[in-house]
Amino acid sequence: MIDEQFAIGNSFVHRLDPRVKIVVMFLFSVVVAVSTRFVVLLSALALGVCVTWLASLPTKELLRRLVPINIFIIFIWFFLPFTVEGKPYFSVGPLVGTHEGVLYATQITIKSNAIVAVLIALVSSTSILTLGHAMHELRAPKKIVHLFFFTYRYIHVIHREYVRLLNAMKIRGFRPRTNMHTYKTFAYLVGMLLVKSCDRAQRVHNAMLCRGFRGKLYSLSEFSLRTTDVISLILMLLVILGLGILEWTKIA
Amino acid sequence: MDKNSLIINLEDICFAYPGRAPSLDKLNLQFHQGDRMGLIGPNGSGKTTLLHIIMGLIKPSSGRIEIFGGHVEQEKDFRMVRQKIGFLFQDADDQLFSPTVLEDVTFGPLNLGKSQDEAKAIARRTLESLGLAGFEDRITYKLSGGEKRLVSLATVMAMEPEVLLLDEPSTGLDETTEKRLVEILKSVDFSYILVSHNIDLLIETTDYIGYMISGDISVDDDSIPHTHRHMHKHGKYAHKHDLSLPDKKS
Amino acid sequence: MDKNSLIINLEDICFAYPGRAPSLDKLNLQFHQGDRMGLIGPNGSGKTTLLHIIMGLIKPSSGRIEIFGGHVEQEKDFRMVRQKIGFLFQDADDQLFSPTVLEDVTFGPLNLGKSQDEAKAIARRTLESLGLAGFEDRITYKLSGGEKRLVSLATVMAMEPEVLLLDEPSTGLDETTEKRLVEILKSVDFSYILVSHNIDLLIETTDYIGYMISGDISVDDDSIPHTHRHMHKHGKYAHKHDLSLPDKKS
Amino acid sequence: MHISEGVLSPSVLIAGAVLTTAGVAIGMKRLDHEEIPSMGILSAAFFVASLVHVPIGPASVHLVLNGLLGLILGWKAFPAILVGLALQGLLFQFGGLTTLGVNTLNMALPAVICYYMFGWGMRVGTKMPVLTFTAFACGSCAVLVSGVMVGFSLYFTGEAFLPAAKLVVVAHFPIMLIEGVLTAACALFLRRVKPELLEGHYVPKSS
Ligand SMILES: Nc1ncnc2c1ncn2[C@@H]1O[C@H](COP(=O)(O)OP(=O)(O)OP(=O)(O)O)[C@@H](O)[C@H]1O
Ligand SMILES: Nc1ncnc2c1ncn2[C@@H]1O[C@H](COP(=O)(O)OP(=O)(O)OP(=O)(O)O)[C@@H](O)[C@H]1O
Ligand SMILES: [Mg+2]
Ligand SMILES: [Mg+2]
Repeated sequence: MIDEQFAIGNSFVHRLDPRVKIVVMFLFSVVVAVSTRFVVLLSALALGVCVTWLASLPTKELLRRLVPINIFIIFIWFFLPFTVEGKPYFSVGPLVGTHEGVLYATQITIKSNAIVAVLIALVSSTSILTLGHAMHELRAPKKIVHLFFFTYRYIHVIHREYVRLLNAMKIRGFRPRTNMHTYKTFAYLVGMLLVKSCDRAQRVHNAMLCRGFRGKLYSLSEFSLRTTDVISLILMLLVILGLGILEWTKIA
Repeated sequence: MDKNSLIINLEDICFAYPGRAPSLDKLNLQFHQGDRMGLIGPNGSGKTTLLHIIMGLIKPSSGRIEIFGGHVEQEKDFRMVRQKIGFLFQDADDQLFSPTVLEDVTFGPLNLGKSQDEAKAIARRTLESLGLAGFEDRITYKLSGGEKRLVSLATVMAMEPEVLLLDEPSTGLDETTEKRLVEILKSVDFSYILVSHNIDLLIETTDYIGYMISGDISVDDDSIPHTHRHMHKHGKYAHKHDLSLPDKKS
Repeated sequence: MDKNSLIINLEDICFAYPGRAPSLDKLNLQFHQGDRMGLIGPNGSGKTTLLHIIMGLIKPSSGRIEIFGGHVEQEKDFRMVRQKIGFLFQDADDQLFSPTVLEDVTFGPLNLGKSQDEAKAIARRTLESLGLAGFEDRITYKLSGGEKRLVSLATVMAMEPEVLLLDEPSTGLDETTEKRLVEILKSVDFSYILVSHNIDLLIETTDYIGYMISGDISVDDDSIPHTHRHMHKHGKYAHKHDLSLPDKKS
Repeated sequence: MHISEGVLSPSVLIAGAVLTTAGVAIGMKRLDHEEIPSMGILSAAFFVASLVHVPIGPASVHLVLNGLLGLILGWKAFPAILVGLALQGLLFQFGGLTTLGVNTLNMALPAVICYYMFGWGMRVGTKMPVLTFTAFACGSCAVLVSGVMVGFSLYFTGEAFLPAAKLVVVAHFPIMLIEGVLTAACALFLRRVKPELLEGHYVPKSS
């Protein structure tokens, strides 16, 4: 479950400098999130599709990953068309959907998918560890970066412990149902995970002390910008700038 | 059920963890009522995987599993399997999740639909039979490694299974606890499959040994009696092959 | 420092975990340069506790610790100790906390004030000496159990210690990896204390064995060479005491 | 509940980001460099716990546990949740960068509020019934406040979201109950097994 399928690959996007990817993804997300014009949003979506294509990600998996956000979007579709005031457009029973409402919901749908497509293409194509190192290079607070590393490192260990406990329950005939026995059992499971993690924290701390730990953490990371990275960065920045200009000057 | 009826019958089982080389590769296994089988093999040869397949914790990609004469495939088929086959995990000492020993041992019987009182009675009986009487209210988390292992065994035995699968039950145990485990295994009249890296343990507790290598088992029945003679220092310490060889005084 | 100088000298060490019976009880230990000491004893006899005391991870309630001739007591005294004594933990996942192997192996040297480049050079050299060249960029959590153990050893050796403390380094390893570990231990010229439940391993890798029981050690030096003769089934399988006895062909 | 990218208005996004930054800064200030490994491991435990699905009738919900997290971590809940959500975003695409602030705030602020409101019930010497009650209240209130905050995030984006916002809050009611029960049972477990965890001594520090 906690694997990074998309990080494996050797496309143009995979080889981009992770710092470039983060910067581009950040600016793109911000510009699109605040945009409202359809020209801008549609171009953004087109751009999103392009980047995912460039990253040559498996389509089925890609669509699967778009499901979570779109559940929320569908939820919104049940409301917005009816609650935004404006010209009546269609009706379902006593409810009247407005033209403006439908446009608003469409706008949100496009925005969401465009942003997440770019997120998947640029960020999920990078291993999480590389991203952590890139964040460090981009001067993210050190404490946060290290917290991120440790959390990520031990998610796997603790997840394995969790699966082990779950299997131990299963082989003893446990079936989750809606009852107190089930909730109590899950509470014990969570409690046990926390207790074990605490002990592990103690042991890891000891191991670090034995290796001379005095509160200072290090990261080894060296990225070097290649020409293609610089060119892509400039190109992408221009495109994002273009989107911004399109949004605020209302030309075209 | 007659003595030698087939309990576990695996045919051409294949399994691979995602993105890995196959862990089990067209594996066949016949296990009969009354058998005490040992299983040995290098790290990563698929021993644990095999036991997980039998318990239905992972599903094979191909092949056929028959247990107690019936074909098992779905999760609900395996529910029955798990009542009749008890499984002691490789890391048995971290499979306890309840605050107290009694709660942990009653967990299985309760899931099988026993009442609280029945479950407690079973738990007490099981604990006693393993020499753990008086452990009921101990906090599982605070037990020592060896005690945890024995309590884990109790949690499994409380389900009153007909067969036991034991995945390296003796790792990390000292000789005393290991000996106690061996005594328990010898005294119960379960059929079992015992995985271990310790050949002496296997020789002592099992009737025949399967050798697992890269996802398949070869059972070698021509156990050739042979003689070693050796000499070593530290003769004063009790040491494992002294205990494990019934005919050492020959 | 001459060959037989006293490295670790523990006098009357007592220690108890809060609310427990004493784990160490007036323990005395003398460990000299060049010694290869084995330590065996039942679960809970205090072996791990003893190693933690030496590393200063827990503080004794009474008694005197001298390491490399100096009295150590404060946290800052132990900083020096930890540079010279390497400690291999029981669980490799505790020891490998960095994302990649290289980062983990350089962690120690960096803490000792080495520059990034020096640290990397040391790490590469250490990995290579353990046959782990090419592992630099592997993700630690994706290593197999045996690889994790060997990389853990590399992280400790990269600190270039003079003494190693090894807490059950072979649990859960198969014979191949165990043998590799034994080869490594035999080839390095460290002094070390090795804790294990496996007497064969201890006999092969250490010069003398301490027996720990309820918080105290008794060292028995009169290793009496003696002969066993025994016979057993399954002679076809490679088995441990074949490998572990240098004079088995006698 | 996570709010997807592209839904909220810029002002809500900015407010969320600013407040989260402040919360994380406070949390990080209380966190020594030395404690970071331990905190990371504990955050990982909460991350894994939040993957647990518990059945409720025919459906199943995953745990939030921000009440329990608040009880144990206090202000440090902010960085823990921030990192947890970032990882969820990266691994499962549950959220993105622009909503990270709001989503963190919606989960972490209730955790901190509940810590101040109910944390006293976990201290040494409180009676079992008191402990059970405060833990239950903590678990359920944290989820309720989260639900209300998600509702307000939507409402502040536009009046048109009001009915959706109300439904979001209502949808949190059954989860509240489950979280309350689980938090209480978990607190009782920890009290018996490792009480120091509830009393703030969960991270090793060298003397
Ligand atoms: N959860 C997992 N995810 C991916 N690969 C796994 C997992 N568990 C085991 N494997 C791999 O499957 C193979 C078989 O593993 P298995 O645990 O069955 O071996 P084993 O014979 O039990 O070894 P050991 O003696 O170390 O217990 C190994 O290559 C191992 O790396
Ligand atoms: N963190 C702890 N808190 C309380 N008691 C502990 C703790 N660690 C160990 N003990 C207890 O201290 C005693 C000595 O434990 P220790 O771990 O040193 O034994 P050991 O010889 O290493 O055993 P093993 O062979 O199982 O590793 C045991 O009784 C154990 O229960
Ligand atoms: Mg195994
Ligand atoms: Mg130990």
